[in-house]
Amino acid sequence: MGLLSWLIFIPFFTALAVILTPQPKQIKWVALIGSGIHLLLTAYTAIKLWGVISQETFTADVFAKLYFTEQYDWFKSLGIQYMLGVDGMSMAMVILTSIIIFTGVLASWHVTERPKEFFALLLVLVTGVFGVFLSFDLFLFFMFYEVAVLPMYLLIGVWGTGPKEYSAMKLTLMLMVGSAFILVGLFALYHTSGQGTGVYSFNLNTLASFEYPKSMQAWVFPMIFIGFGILGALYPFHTWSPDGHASAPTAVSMLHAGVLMKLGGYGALRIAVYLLPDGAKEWALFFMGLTTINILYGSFGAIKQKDLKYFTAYSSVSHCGIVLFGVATLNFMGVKGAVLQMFSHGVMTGLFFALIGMVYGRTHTRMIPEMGGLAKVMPWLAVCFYVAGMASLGLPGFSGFIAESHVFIGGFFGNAWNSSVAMQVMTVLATMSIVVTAVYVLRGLGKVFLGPITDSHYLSLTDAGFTEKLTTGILIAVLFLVGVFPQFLIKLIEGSVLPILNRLR
Amino acid sequence: MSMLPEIIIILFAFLIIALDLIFLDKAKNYLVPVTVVGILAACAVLIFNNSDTLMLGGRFVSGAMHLWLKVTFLIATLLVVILVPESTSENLKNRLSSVGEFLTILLFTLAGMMYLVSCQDLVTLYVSLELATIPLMVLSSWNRDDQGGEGAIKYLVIGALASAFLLYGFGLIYALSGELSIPAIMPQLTEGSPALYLAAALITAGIGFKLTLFPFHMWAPDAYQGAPILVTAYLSGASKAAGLVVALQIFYRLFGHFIVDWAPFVAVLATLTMTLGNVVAVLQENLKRFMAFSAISQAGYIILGFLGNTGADISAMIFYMLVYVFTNLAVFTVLIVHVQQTGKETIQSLRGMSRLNPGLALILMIGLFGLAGIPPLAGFIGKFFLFNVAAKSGYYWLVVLAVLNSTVSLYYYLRLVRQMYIEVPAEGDKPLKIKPLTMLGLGFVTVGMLGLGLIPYFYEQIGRDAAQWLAF
Amino acid sequence: MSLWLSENGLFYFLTLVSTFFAVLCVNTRLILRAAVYLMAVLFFVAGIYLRLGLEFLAGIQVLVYVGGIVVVLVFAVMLTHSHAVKEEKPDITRKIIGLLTAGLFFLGSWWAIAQTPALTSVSAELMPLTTDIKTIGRALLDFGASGYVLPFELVSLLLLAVLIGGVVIARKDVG
Amino acid sequence: MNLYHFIIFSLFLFSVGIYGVLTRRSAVGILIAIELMLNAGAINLAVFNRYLAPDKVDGQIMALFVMAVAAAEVLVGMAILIMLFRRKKSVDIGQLDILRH
Amino acid sequence: MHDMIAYAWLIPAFPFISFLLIGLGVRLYSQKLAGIIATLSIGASFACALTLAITYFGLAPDAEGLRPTLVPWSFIWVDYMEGLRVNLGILVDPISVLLMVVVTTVSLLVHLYSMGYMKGETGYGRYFTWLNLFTFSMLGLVVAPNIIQTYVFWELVGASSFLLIGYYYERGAAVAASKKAFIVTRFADLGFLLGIILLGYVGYPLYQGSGVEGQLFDYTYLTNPQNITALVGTGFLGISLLLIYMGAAGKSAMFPLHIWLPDAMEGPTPVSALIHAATMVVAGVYLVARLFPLFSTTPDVLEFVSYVGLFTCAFAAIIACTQDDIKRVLAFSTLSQLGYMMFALGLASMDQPLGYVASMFHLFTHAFFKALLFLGAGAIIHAVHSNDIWHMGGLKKLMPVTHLTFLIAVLAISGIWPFAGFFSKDEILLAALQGGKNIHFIGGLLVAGLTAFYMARIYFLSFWGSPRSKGSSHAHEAPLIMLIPLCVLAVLSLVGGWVPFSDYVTIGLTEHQGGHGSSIVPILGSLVAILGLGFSWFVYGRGESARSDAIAAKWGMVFGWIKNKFYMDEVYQFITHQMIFRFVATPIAWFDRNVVDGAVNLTGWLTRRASSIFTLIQTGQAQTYGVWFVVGTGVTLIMLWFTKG
Repeated sequence: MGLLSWLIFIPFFTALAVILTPQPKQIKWVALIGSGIHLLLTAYTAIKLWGVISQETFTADVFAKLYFTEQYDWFKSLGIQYMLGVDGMSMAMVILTSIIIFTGVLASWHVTERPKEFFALLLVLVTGVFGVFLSFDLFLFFMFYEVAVLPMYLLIGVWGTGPKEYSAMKLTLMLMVGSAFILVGLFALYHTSGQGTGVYSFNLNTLASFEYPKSMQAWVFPMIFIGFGILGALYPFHTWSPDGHASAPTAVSMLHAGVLMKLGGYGALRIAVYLLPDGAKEWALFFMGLTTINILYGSFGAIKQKDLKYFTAYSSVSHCGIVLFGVATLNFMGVKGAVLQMFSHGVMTGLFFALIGMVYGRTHTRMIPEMGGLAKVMPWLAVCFYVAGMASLGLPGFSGFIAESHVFIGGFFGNAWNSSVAMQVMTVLATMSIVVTAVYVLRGLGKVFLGPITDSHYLSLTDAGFTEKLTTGILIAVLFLVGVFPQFLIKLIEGSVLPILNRLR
Repeated sequence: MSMLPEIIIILFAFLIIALDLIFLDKAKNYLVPVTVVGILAACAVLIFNNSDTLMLGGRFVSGAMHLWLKVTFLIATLLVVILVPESTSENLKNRLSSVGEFLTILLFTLAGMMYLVSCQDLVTLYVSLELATIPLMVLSSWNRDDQGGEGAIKYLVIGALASAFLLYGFGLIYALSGELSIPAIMPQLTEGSPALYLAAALITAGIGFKLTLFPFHMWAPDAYQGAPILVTAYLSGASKAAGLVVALQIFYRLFGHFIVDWAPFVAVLATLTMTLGNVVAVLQENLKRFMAFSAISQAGYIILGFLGNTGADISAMIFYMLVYVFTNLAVFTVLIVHVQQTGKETIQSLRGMSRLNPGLALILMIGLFGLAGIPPLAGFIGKFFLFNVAAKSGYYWLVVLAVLNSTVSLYYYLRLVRQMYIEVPAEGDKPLKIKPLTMLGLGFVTVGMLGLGLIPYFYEQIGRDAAQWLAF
Repeated sequence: MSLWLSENGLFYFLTLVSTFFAVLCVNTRLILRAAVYLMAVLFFVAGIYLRLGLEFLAGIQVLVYVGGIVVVLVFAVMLTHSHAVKEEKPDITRKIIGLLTAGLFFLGSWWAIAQTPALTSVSAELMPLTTDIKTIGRALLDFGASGYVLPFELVSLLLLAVLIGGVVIARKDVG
Repeated sequence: MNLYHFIIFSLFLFSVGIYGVLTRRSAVGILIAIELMLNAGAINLAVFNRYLAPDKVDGQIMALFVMAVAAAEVLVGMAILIMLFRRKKSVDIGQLDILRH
Repeated sequence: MHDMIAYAWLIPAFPFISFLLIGLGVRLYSQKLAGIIATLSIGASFACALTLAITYFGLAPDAEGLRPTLVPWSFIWVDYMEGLRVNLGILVDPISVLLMVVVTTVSLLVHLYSMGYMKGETGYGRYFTWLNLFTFSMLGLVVAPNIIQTYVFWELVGASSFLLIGYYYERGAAVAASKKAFIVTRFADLGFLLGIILLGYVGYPLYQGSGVEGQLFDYTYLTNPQNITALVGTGFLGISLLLIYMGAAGKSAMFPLHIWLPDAMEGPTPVSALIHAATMVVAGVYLVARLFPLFSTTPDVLEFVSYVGLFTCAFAAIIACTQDDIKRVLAFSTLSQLGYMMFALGLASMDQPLGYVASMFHLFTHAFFKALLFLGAGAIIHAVHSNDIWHMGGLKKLMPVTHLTFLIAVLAISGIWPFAGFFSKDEILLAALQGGKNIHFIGGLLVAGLTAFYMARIYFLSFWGSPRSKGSSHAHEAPLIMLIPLCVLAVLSLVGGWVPFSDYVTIGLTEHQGGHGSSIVPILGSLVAILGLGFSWFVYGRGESARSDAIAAKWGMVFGWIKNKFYMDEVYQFITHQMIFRFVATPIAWFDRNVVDGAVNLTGWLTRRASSIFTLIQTGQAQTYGVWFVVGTGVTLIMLWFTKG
């Protein structure tokens, strides 16, 4: 079992361990230790990778350079391999997921109803996510992708609140429809390149070596992009996200909004743009328009939301719109910004949902009008909410600004294949979202935390406990570190983004 | 002597009937173990001295490929036989009566199916097909109640109709080729005369009945619902596998090179079967009828394999059939235990099962996800390869439809999961007790569901054998 | 008149009569009468076989079909007291649909068969039969390439299985 | 009478059998119609053997087996009908529609 | 001495370290200690700033009298593209040193003052943490070597002012004010960001070819002449500078975006003193000054800047005369003085840099006397417990020191001879005259008069006459710790004017005190100031308020308009709440819930509908199944035949 296989299967073994632990009290500790070990291993891999990447230069190559690869034949007759590898982009995502699962376990410290199944399913979900980020054989990629989607149904259905069955069902079905489009795209790629070169294989780089005909790219690219876009909350397909997040328990919506929605962006970039450059050039403008709506629509939608979770869900729709917007710019800074935004928004939403979970745990209501003046009672949570809010509206000093500035500058600089005026108009529209974001963030925080205390028995509420302080502390530290010293992450990502852009030319 | 497995099965059938007659009640609880031993013996013989042989002057052929199909039948029957004791314990509501006869007839149909695989001429094909179908009509009215009778009658009427059509088709094939043995017919059928297409249509009707394809599937829901759940399991498992074997024999070996230009028709047939099966299953309440429609939709997925004509396509179908048998019988095992012990057949009756017996609920859930095609289960990998065949022959629209269908199927499978995991058990429900044999069966099946997909040996081996079989 | 006395006049007579009885058998409302008409049809078909020179087949036809199956059908009619009750009028729509389906099927198939030269252009006169009852017997039990011993055994299994099953189903509930 | 006439004769019998199956109210009537259809198949086989391959005997043998199978079908049909009759005192196929939708 | 420049990064570092120290740890243990540490850190950075100023200005200016711009220290922060690298660092040049000195001095004094003013407040530690954060971000903004770092700290300054305005978060008004401030400045920052991006987009192709060391966004690159001529060629420079000016206008509360400043008075008075008098609001002026070489190449933009400045100056002065709340008056006066600075900058050009020097000089002097005014007002409010000037009165005897320092500040701002205001305002008017901009000259003159009038008004109403409320009757002198800063500022307001400003801070050769009309301007200015003071004494001086009510009654409707700040707040309120929220946000929320969500639910409903239809096929009649069977075969035959192809 190589290093990367361990990275994928540690959560799975922890899940098994969780199932086998006798007393319920120990369960959360086992889960925590598991995810802790994983965090350490991720850190080790990241440093090791950083050591390698910082020496290399990536300007020329056209294929993704992979490190610590593991390659075993699986279904030889169909050219399917168990192929794992890591490059800058997937390493960043693995770091993000590892942090989110660690804090997610911490945030669900008080899950009392059937904790064994809860933690097991959560860890299985994360195994799927790690699998996606580390696998470079499209069959394996698709397999892990669906493994990541399915536990959501049970997690939301059993432990959720509000119309949980409805939103769990809607979420699962829409994501499965998404995977339907991706599957067809995969087949198109597999067979076209197979007939073309005679070599049938699902390996990403072998598929990339074939020059797909333009006509085929014209219909396969949108299909794959929309397939991933559904998970990445692309405009018309985002409706599952508000309901899904509102009904999901804290850790699940942390993982989902924080990590799973990034799968969409990652997949769109890694498969759609990487393998089908001409399709990307043709459709970039269309999707850029769609994502601009996505950004503004999400932020305007969040202004009038009554429920705190819907509020954050719409905000994450808007921020995920920025991710896909970055991808659609097909410009070096834009794409790099998209990956940065994936990372930074992942941490931000994780923090937001963790905090909402903590507030909900105390006030037992998520309705903004019902709450007010909580800062007096929970100063720590209020400060953390403020940091999360400021980070999400892109205050410099936090990772939000780095990512958004990349995307907006990239969008403005445009690319060689689309009319730069159209792109600039769209970028200006998208940049306006920073103002609208500021409006709804401050409105929301103002109503919940500031002003006089509305409800007398809120006075008795307690401030954050140790685990909560640890969770929020870690997440804020990450936001702050990336915000102030982004070079580590930028250098990590640049290496993997360059080949994608070189292929466009 | 490569006909040994079939002979063992038949001998054990007579052994059972003899034991039942001589020892009457005393032998009651020995019958099932003997049958299991018989089937396992047949399995052992089949697997361990499997060499390509021709017997009876070419009338009976047995090779590597046939091994896989026969193993599918044997396993399907074994898993049903294992569950017989579940249905015959005293305190049950609708207990299975006259177990001896039941097992004998089961073994006879099994023998019929195995001969179906190895037959080389139309007469044996027809007779073994009837041997594999008619006794099932008897079995489906074993409960001797109104529903059983009605289901059996419908099964009989449509079954007879189908066998008459099949017969008439074979007659026309005989007329056009003058031959009855399959290897001899293929070279004769050169140009596609209207009579040949009439024969093809008639035979397709016969196969459609057996495989429950769209216009010919009407009997299935009622027959599945009427029959005792044990027989329903057998019908949806082994009988459908037999249907596939007949289809393979005829479409590939009889009509051989015609299959290529039938692809559009097969595509339409697959779409209709899948869509109807899935869409109607959405609102079903009765478990058996629900599984009937699920089986119909699965048949729709399987015939996707007929869109291609290379070895890989056949291996995709056979692999998926093996996986389908494992997954379907995993689901049925749990349903059988549930239906027999609670007597209720509605989906609501599954309520809160995850709290009462988590193990069973988990296996049922894994089975349902297998049917819906969720990784890492073999169901997903099987479906992936089937869609791969359809994509290879350029039917991308069909792949989209197929995957959307499996999403709809996920919806109604999740209805069961919802009842088990999300709903609270009704008061008064007691946890179900499982016999050790069933436990063994469940373990075997679960390992099968996971192993078949992840371990590449099975698919690769079937692929090699299929290529070699086509050349036969 | 020469039509009737000529070589194939007998054929025409036999086929016409059997079709007449077949139509009657399907339309009578008394089940017992339908069984009798079926017997008549089978007899005349046996006549056709004789005329074609297939004596053994004609004998078996009479023995199995008329002697066995029709008798079983009569048993069925008696045991289900269908002979007493007159089958009530089937509603007209069911008849029309049945007629339409059967008629369309007939015409469709006829069109298909008529278009195929291999079947229509076969010469009318009958070649002398070189096979007789011995060849049928040998072929039936021959182990070789052209033998049918396998289906022979399988049919016996089928009948046995059906017998056992039938008994279990139809017996009074001994439990 | 040449082969073509025989085929049409057996086809007609077959179609009458279909008509019988689809319209008879009594289940026994349906069994009778099924026998008719199967017999039409047997005729078909016999006639093809006689006209197209007089030196071989395959068609007749298949016809024999068809008769045996037809016998089996009738037996099963009778058994089920008797069981049904005992319980419902009627064998009208129209009333047998508890299992639907 | 030289090493002091190398350690310039200590200046912003001190407040940052103390911010982290207090914020995370100290304030939880002892509030008082937090205050002390905060003040000490600002003191240390003040000391560094002073020594830096001395060493820097000690260096001999180069040939044309320009002082060197040095970037002693910087580290790579973000690497957008190979040409677009942004690093954070320190830039030392005349205006940045000037600003550093101003910011640190005022911040130190405000810290000292706050230790007294905020004593006993619950959030004492929190207050000092945010104050340190603010000082750090302001210093960061001032020393920024490139435009991106300016933007970064621009936002941080906006965020910390948001926190400080919303200090009394339990009061709804404070929360609303802080939110309004942040959103308005954020809107302006949008323009600023777009301006930067456009500048980058335009400049990048030129930069790439030129192979110049240093990065595109660095000021050293942007301000050196041959790059500028290249940039001018692109034609987009005007638009991007206009956008950047929009950011500056938002921060310095120029006319359309001024609404947040009066409301910002909700924050504690020392905050207003520091942020809304001396430092933050000046950032806009500083930015324009920093990019002045670029601005000078687009005269129409400068023209626009000057007219907006002038209008704001007049507009604010008129409103200030009618306000009752002492802090609102001071806020509008700041607006008006900012207007002065802006339009002075607008007048200047590379070859006539007097306006630039005058604006900087006025910034320098205004910081001190406006801070003094605010702190004085704070002392009064602290004593009288009310902001309304009509509750004050007769404090001359009760609070002698405050009275004296307040008087000095009033005289300074009115532009009376020995005080700082006179010199800086005089230079601005001189620059206007020399620049041939007569409208600005006359406007400036009139506003000077108005300034004198409304300042004298609040002076007379609060200190002269008899105490008009219980609070003011037994007001007592502010504690010593609050008085020291007042006195220091008073001295600075006095001395500030005499500093030979132009030979320190200048953009090109200026002949100081030269040029025509340099003599009549001071006379005219003082005359107008004295006139204003006299008129105000005439109206308010003698204690009874009858005369003021009479004027108010006579002007009636106009007076009402002006008092309500020309209903600008209501207009904005209408735009945001009615227009945006009601016609955009709610429809989108509704649209999302019903239409987009509805479409998804529709597919679910359709499937169930189809399911109920298809189940009807299973009629239960065996013979119907037979019909389906036979018809199915027929259809199969037809399909097979026609797809034979």
